[in-house]
Amino acid sequence: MSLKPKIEAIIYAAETPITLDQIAALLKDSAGTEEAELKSQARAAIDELIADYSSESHGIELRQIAGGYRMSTKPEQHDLVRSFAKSLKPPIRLSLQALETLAVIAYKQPITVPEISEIRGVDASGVIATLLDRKLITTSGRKDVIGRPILYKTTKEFLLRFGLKDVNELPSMEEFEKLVSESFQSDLIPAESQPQEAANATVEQSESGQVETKTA
Amino acid sequence: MSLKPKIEAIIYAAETPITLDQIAALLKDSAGTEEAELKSQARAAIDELIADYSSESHGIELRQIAGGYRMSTKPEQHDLVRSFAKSLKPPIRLSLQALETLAVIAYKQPITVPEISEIRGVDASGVIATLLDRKLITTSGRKDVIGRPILYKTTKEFLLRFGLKDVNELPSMEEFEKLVSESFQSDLIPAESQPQEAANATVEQSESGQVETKTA
Amino acid sequence: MPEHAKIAHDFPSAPAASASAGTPTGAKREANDFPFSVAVSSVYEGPLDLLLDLVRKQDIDIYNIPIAKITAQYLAYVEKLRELDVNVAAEFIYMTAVLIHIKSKMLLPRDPAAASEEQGDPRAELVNRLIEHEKFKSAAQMLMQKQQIEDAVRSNPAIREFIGAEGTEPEIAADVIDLVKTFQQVLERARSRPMIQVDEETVTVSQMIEYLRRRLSLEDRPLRLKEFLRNVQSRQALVCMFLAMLELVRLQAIQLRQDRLFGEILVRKHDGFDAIMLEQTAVKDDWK
Repeated sequence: MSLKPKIEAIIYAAETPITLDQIAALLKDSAGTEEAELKSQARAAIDELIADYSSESHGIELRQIAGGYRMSTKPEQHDLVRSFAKSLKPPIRLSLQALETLAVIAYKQPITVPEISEIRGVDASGVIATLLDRKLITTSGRKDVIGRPILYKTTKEFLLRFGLKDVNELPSMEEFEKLVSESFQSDLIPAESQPQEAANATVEQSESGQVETKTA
Repeated sequence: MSLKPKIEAIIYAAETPITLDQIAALLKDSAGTEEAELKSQARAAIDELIADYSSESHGIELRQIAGGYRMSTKPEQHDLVRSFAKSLKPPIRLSLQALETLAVIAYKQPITVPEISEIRGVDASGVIATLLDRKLITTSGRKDVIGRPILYKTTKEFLLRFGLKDVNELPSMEEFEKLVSESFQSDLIPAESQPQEAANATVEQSESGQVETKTA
Repeated sequence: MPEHAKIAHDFPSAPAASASAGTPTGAKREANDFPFSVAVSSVYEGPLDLLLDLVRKQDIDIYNIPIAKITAQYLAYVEKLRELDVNVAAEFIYMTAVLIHIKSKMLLPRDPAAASEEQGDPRAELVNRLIEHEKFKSAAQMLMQKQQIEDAVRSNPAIREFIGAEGTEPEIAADVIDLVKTFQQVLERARSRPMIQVDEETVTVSQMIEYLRRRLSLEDRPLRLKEFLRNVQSRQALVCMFLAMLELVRLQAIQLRQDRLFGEILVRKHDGFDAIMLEQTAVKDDWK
């Protein structure tokens, strides 16, 4: 009945400041009230909300900004929120490049950079630094071949971040293939997950198709 | 002075549910209080906030979900919010099969695919791939039996998507047991002649049994 | 179809009648009075689903299932399924065996010497499985509701304004599954990579050896010879591939195996594969 909770939800959920007209338009469907009347009711509710949140017991507020209304943290709390933002430990975020290289190392360790590049079909040396930096991989001696290239393996940190006890806990290719090959049932109502697939496809396209035997 | 506005600001700002520990750690710098004391104060403030927002005059709420606290619109405002916020989380639509497998994992975790298939009476590997894809489940080591099959458990994403504080918040299996046995009983009741029918069933069974032994 | 539907509709009145008849012919007729449409086979996700449905639709007490009757109905259903689709899921067939086993156990006279508690009801295990299955079906419904509620809720974090714009390059948060998937994609890509330049006329034996080296270094398992030949189109490339294989066999870098006449030929790395291949890169001019 009351407009207050509705308007509060709208303003909270809106990504950009939302105007009184927009709010009234949204409410029109639910209420049967006349538009002018609805608008004045909405304005009254908003004023009430603003007053409510301005109380000292609130850390957030409702403000009129850029012609619309929006919710935000109060300026007094900005230092706190800023320090919170800083304290956030982001999840492992790796570029697809880095993730690919990490996967190859995890499954083929110990392995040299030329070997990784060969499997991936693109030069891997750039990403290695990132992975070393994040302590996800480390060196593991040198391979006993010409040039004695450095071998790489995954670290304890890697196990920790991926929730593994040891590397053997990684699903084997066979296990995984079985899972995937059987996933063609209609477990999902169709037409989703497209974006990801599309992304994969483009990467693949740009990286495959290299001329392989040219230098041999 | 009061913790309420500070905590409200932090929870409002946080992208993922924020835990009591995180909140206490953030507040430590500003207040000079001892940690245990601070935590209990923070919890009290959170409880107050939850109670405040649960009032009908609010369209948003503060909830415990996936091990932390989060602010969101109230489910009652669903239609209203959906009508303008197009960027709501893309709904995951799982088939009943997938939901059932997910339920088995949620209640029996960590669990292997053969164990799931056993409970469901059908091969579950296909559905597992879907659930893994959706990040609703993940691997959890291997079981120490022949073949060392992979164990699976539910993820934080699962808790988030299903609005759960933690896995223990799921209704107990006994509740379902009650539900199920009631449902089987209520199937029998409407016939009014319930005792008689039950009697018939036993008679029939012993009869058919006898007939068959004779001819065998 | 309409016929089946009609039978299903009429069915509720049937049990009482046939039960009172109680003759062998009555029992038989009942087994044939198959209550459900076969065309809806996809409705039953597995044998447990089918059994539960049989129990429910006929108002049978789940704790006292007339096993002979249910088995007959179940068999009839699976039989029809097989008529439609020869590849009926193994699970359905397996359950048939379970039911018949229970039925035969029920027919055995009870051992009067044994204590009554020791002779458990042969149906007990099946009933427990059915109930367990039903419990998880309810749990699935519960999850669906929870999910729908959660979908209806929106959270609008304000933290973005406080986080610096650093690290704006598109990144992926990853878990173990991403790792496997990614590795599989890498392998997939490596395998499907065009192995020879478009200009196949100029392919040499040494290029083929290099390709084999690359291809085999990806694998720990033996590979089918067919796989190698799949992408080789021109005659010259085929000849080079053949010579390359022979050379690698001679060097004992690879092994070829054929288990039976005209069978699949498998190619696998020999123990010294890595070492031999490395030596050869130094002297590969020999192959030209």
